[in-house]
Amino acid sequence: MSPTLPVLLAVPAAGAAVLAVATVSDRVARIIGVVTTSATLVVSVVLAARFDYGSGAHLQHVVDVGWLPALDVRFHVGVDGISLPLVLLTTLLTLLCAIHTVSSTPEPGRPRQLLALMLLLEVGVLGTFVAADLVVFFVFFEIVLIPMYFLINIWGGPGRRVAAVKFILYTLLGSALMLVGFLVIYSQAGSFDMVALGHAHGAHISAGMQLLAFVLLMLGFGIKSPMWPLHTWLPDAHTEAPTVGSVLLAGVLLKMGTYGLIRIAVDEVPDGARRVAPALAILAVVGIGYAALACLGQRDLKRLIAFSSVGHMGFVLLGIATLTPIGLQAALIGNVAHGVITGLLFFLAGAVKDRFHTSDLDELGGGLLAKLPMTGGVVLFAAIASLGLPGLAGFWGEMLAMLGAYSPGGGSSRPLFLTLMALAGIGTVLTAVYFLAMLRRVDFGLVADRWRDTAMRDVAVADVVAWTPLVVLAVAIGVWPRIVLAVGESAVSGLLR
Amino acid sequence: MTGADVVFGLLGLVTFGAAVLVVTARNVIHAALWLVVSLGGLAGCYLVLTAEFVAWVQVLIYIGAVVVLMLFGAMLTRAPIGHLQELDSRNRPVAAVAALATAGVLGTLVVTAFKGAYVDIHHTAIGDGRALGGAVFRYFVLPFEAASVLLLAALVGAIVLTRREI
Amino acid sequence: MHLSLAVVLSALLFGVGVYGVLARRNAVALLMAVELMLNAANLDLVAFDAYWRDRLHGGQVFALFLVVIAAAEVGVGLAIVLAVFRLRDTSAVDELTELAEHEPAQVADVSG
Amino acid sequence: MSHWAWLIPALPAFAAVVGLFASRWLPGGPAVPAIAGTAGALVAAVAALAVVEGDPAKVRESAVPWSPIGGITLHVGTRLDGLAAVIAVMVCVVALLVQVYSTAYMAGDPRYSTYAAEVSLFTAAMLLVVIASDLFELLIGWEVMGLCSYLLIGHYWQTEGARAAAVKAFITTRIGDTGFLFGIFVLGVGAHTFDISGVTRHAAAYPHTTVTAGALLLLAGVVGKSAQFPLHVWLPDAMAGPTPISALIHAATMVAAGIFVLARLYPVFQAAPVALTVLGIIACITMLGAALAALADDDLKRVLAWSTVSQLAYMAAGLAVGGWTASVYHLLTHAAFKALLFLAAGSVLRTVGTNLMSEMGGLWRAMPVTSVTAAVGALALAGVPPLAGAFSKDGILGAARERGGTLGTAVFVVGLVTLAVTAAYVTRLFVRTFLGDYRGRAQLHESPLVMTGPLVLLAVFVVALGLPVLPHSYGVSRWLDAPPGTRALHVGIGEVALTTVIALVAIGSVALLHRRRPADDPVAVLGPVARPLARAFYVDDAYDVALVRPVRALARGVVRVDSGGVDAAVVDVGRTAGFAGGLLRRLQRGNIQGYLTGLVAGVLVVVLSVSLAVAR
Amino acid sequence: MRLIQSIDYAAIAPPMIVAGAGVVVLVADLFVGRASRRAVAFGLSMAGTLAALGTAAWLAVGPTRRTLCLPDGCSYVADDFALFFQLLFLSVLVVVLLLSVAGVAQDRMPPGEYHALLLWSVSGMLVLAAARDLLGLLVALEVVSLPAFVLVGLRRDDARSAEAALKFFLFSVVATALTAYGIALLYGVTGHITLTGIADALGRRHAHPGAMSALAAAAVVLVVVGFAFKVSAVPFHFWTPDTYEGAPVAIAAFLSVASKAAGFAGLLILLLQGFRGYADVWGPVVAVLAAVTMTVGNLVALRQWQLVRLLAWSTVAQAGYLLMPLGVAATAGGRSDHELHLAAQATLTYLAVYAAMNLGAFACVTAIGRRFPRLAINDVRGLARTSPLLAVAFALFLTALAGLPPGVAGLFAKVVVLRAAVHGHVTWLAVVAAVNTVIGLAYYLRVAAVMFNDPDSETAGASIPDATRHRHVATSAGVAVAAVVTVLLSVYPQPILDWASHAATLAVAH
Repeated sequence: MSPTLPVLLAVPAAGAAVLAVATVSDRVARIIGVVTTSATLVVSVVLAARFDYGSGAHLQHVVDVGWLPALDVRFHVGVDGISLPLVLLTTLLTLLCAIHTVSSTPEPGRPRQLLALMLLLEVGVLGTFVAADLVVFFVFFEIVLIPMYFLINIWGGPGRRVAAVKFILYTLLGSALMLVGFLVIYSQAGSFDMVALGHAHGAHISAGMQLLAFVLLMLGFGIKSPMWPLHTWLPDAHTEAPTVGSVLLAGVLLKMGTYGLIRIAVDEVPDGARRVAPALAILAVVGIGYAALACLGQRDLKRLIAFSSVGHMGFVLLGIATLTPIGLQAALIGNVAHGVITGLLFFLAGAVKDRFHTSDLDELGGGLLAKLPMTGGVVLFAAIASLGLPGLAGFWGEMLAMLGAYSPGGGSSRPLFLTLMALAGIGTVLTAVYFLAMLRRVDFGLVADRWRDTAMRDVAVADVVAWTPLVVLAVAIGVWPRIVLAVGESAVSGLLR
Repeated sequence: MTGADVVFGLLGLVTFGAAVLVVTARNVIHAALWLVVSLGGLAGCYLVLTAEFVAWVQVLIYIGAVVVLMLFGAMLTRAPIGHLQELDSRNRPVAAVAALATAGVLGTLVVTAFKGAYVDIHHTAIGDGRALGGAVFRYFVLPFEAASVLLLAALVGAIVLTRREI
Repeated sequence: MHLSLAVVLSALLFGVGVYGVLARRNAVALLMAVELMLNAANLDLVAFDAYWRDRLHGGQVFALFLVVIAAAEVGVGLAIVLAVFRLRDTSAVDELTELAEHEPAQVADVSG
Repeated sequence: MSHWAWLIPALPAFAAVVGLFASRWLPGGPAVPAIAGTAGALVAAVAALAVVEGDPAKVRESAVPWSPIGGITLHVGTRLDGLAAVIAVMVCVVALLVQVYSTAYMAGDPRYSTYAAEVSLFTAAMLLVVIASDLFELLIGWEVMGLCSYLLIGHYWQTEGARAAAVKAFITTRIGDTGFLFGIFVLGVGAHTFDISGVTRHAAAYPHTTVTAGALLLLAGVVGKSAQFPLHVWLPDAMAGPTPISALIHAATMVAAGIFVLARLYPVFQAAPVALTVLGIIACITMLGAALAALADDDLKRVLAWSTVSQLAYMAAGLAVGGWTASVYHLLTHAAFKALLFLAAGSVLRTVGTNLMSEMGGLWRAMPVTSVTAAVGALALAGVPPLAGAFSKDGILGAARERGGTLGTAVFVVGLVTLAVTAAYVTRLFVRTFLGDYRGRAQLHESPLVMTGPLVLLAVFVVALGLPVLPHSYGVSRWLDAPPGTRALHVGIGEVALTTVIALVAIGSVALLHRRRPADDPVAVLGPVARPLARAFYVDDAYDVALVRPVRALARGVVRVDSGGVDAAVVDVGRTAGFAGGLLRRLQRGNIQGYLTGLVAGVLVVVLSVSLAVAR
Repeated sequence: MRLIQSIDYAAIAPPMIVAGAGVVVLVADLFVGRASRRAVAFGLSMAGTLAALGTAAWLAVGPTRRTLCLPDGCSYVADDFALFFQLLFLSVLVVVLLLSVAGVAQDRMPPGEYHALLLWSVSGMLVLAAARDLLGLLVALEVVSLPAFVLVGLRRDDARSAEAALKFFLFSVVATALTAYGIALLYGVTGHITLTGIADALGRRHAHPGAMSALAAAAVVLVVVGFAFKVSAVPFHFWTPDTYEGAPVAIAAFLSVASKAAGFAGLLILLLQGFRGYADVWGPVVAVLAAVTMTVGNLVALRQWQLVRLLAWSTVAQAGYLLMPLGVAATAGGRSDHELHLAAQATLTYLAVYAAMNLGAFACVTAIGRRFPRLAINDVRGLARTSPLLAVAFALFLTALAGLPPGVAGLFAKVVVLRAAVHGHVTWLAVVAAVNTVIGLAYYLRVAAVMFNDPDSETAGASIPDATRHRHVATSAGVAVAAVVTVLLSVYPQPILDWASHAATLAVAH
């Protein structure tokens, strides 16, 4: 019984409660926000430091107490090699978002409420990643919705209301179906405990029920991920969300979908997974190509990045669909890499929008490197990282997903997966195409006449503080991927036992 | 076919005919009067079925109280005394269909279920006041007590709604 | 006697009552139709009581209570009808459509 | 003993980081770390050369576990042998000269510090490819080079041409790289390791289809990087970058990487004869086609670019016919004379301010050093002995002739024809640029010493590199050991004679044409044939029609489908719900009789259905 | 044989106390001065309610008491099931009394009569939950309804109130007539008027000819109508929005929570005890009605612009979720004791949570209504600025109704009913419900979002009534009580789950 995880959840929760209740000044609110998120990061680092990497397949720092015996629900939490990187990613990104809020709070201000919602969001995400009971997982999964809704609805762009509603309704549809999937598992296996269910590995669940459960879970997690064609909430949400909202949405919220797919769907209804995997893989690859083409036709920077998320998560989904250790590793590192890189991209898009008051590619005109050399340089770096250049974080997820597809598991058809691998390869080319096209339009070229005489600040201190860790991580993970992959290695093979 | 059948049949005809007139009369007062006839016919039916006490209660409460109340109600609301089209709503065709369907479905169900069932009215336990009083107090005290609250509430409720000042 | 006679009469009365309830627009006339429906139930109860030779006289007792219920309902019902009449000057039920699915503008006008 | 080999790529990489982030605080500016890093790498590379000398076939490996990737563990480390050491030295030399040359060439450029850092990174990436012990490690260098070429080609991003060329270079090579990645998959999964040694050791043990597929897929990457048909289109456009970069790309990095990888993974290709045949065919097409394109282009740098494409095809052809040593040797000699030619061209361009030969001519008077060194490079390219290019090319042709068969004969014949064309376009280039009368309006002057110095040095190299093949010389084999089943470097006297005659005849004919009409372009004699040559056989136009436009149209279509189809479907579902709510509201008109009708109807329906169901 | 049934007065104490309190309130009303009438009526009612609550709690810890017994069963059983409901009704009454304070004063309703009628209606509910024979159920149902008609019409100078009362009344009497006719037919089929007798007879279904079974099935449906009307299940829901809109808000709250719960008490008793033998008949009907009810309620609620009507349609939708667990009887596997027990437990749990959150929502509407009598959704724009606590509480209740955190109680409730449905193999129904939660969220969230958004520029100039002037202690207390209970249920719903599980033993008692 280790108190680390309860503390991990309690710190941001307490911060959120304090910010929600106490009417403090904006300055104090920002300090509380940064302090709380820093403390949470520290707790998560302690968690990582005291993690036994030798047995990453087992839940550690477990807390398992009875909660609702009438529902067979226990407050059971723990971390293993799959969840630990995501926990760290979450605490880091939230801290960076809090720091970003210090330098610029989106309209209409009210940083106290903004930070309270962010902290609540963090509680939900962290809880989702550490939950070891389906109902606890579900509760945390749902906690995220309302804060994100209000983040978009209050602090978003002109179309925020519609986008926020679309976001929450669509994702709620997913989680509601997911809940039904959980209950199907429960009704068959008689337990909500993820450890026990993972241990049983689908025993006691008939093939038909596994199929039903997996399809329901796939829809639920697929909407969150987002999986083509269930992605349409995402571009709107990202386009309208404030910078911190976009960062958290892309950086951690989407991961909840793919994490759940690995942790719950693949582990607990493996037979269903085997039967649906080809379909999942096809959807994933269609998503990759579709997103790339959609990006190529975008006019808006944030929308473009949002669509690129669809493509990247397509690789993660493809990795999962291969049902191989390599594929699941691809999903894990793909999750982390996407969180880091797309988080960075959204910070940058936010910075651009902050300076130019538009994210329309035509209106921006180009010449960012000339106008704001530092920002432009980081944009260049982030775009290159995002297109999967070997040596940077994004590469490993894409590469391993395709490597997984090269020899798929679960008895899937190899010719099909080889075809999908090839298509995914074409997808990587198209990904490069649209990112380079974006750079060509935004970063390079001459500064548009309308901006030539506008004075602009290149980077603020808070920007440097927020961006640097992400840049460093993108390089570090790219060069030394074992900091993510070694953590999950034993855990993923456990999942596919 | 026994005498009871004949008597019941005739009473039934009267009851049914009067009931039809209750819902078709152009005049509320007439409708109320036809209601008296119909309910009276029913009281006769009860007598044939040896339910004496129910029959008398029917006469006393329904014909003596309820219908009188309705007549008052009709007059207080200055309902059209003369023949007026407005007594029926435009819903009449629908109502006719619904009524026919209801009667048809229910009738078919009961007829097929009780085909050939026979009531031996000479060997029934006669439902006189003593028998029913005994039954109520021996077996149905709870509804009785609840009914007292019901009537009290009805009384208070009717008063509070119609009283002008508070 | 044949039970069918009683139950058929009951079904017919119930049908007539349904017709009245759906076709009459005067609230008092509508109440009368309801009474017909309740009486149809009573007739069944009494007939079945005789049919089953119920020693408890469940059917007849039930019928008595239904009469009481009907009386109470009529009392309150007429009071409500009078209240409606006092405030609206009508007892036609199909004219009472202020409470319905209206669009905001319409009701905004009504409430000023 | 070779644990320090990682320093070879690490020093320039470190220099790149320092140059990018810290150069403004360094005394001496960005050039210092750039030159120092490259020089350091050169020292290390020379040391490596010393280590491998005498026993070039021995592989000196040093690797550490890198990362587990779901069942397989990757290792990262260095792999040093003769090939790696020789190429590393070549890369370092060219890179160092380019860095030095650039200090003058790029003087005054506002983004010189980024430029220098990018060149350092470029060098580091190439060196990583050279000494990588793992295929993914190699891939990192391979792709980072792509990135650097993208950045450097696009250095003048104010101009539309540079932006377009940069993107084109990256995308074209990336297409090939995707195949390369899949090739790595095939070989790595087949061998259960991604170590280069493991894969090459396992080469003979692969099932035939596996190794063929793997080799062909690798070939895709090579074709992209080394600008072979059909992925050659990026290289001529890449001339939009600064000229030293062209020298770097064409001589030492990027395009050389493709040939290097072929040589490095040669056992795999030996196990897949089909792949070698394909390589040979591609090489023949590229060799001649590029040379013909070079013949008609008016742009000085583009001519040189086409010549690179053509010369790389020679190397590829050499590898296809088993002339491993000759090809690697040609890679070295080509690096020397092509770097020389490009730097000379840079010197010219900086002076005349244009790329077009029609606006040059007669420069030899004003720029004697440039002219003479350029002449050395040109003769080497044309294949005139005893200059470097002649012997290495003859080695390849000799290997082809020796191999015989259809492929060998084809390579030999096409090689000879190309040789003639090459000599012709080189002569045309030289006479149009340096001889005759000046056709432009710029103020002519010789370039400064930092620029001419490297030219002279390279000219010396060009001469010196021809020496090892001469009888009783020091010998290539001390550093390059031909793998089993390949032909050692051997230059037959017959080939030398034949090629020399052909080259001289071609040179003479063009010179004659020039002498007859000094003001005209010699290519004019070809008449209408010149036009398709100048347009490089319309390959770019074909790609535009077959790929670029369809993808753009598809992208527009997807955007339309996404908002009008996929998203609209979702929105419509929402609207439908609202609409259904509106319809259902209509049942709630306020009329109690309507409500009661609903009640009775509902009850009737339920009663009817249950009684029917039960009665049944 | 004794002439009168023996009575265990302790067992029937709660309804007696409440009914008696009603009489006392009415009598006291005659003797106190005009100024203190409201306070006296409220105080006496609250005292009676709390006394009854105490008694019920005392009964709950003691053994099960049965009284008014017949040879084949007792008319009144104060078992866990009955006491679950009785405590629920009485707790609801406490909040409704608090909410009534403002309305009675504002609408100048006669306090004595108002409170007396309210207490009597609740006394009917208390009896209903414990009654175990048909006649008792029917009369108790009337005792519930009849005072409610009057209460709805008690805003005596508002025509809308009278119209609401008339609609409610007419709909109710027709439903009662259908139920009565159904009881008569059931009596004809079985020859019994007691629930146990009917249950036994229906259980021997194989002995009946097909025609008789068909009639019995029809009768079962007809009997259920009277209770389905109470719970506002489609198509017996038409009265609901109009009545709620016209009624005093506190009474609308009362109808939507207590009255609906009473309907469910009756439904559970009838379906699980009386008509268990026909579970294959009513099971599919309930399942389909549940699906239709939640869908219709949610869809129409999407198009509402007024808070009370919105909540009215939302209660229709919620009735669907409440009915859903009983739909498990549609499948053979779902008709086992275990599944039906789970289903009953789910419905009871949901009812308890629903009571807290829906009452809370109505309490907030009451508070809002003091400032914005029209209660249009757009009126509450920017409420979070002027009354942050009220806005937060309302948002809590709305999210709970939607089944989302921070209203975790609602989420648990949804989990419980869905669990029962999935466990009972009506997964399709669970999927329908899952989709419905999305529709539901759309309109709950619209209200919540409006509160937290800044006023639009065009309305910003309009004067927002002063928040403090309209604050009302009793209403605030009502909001607070509901909020505390909702939060408690969010954090630790285990007691309710346990208790519902005990109460649901009714489902397995034959």
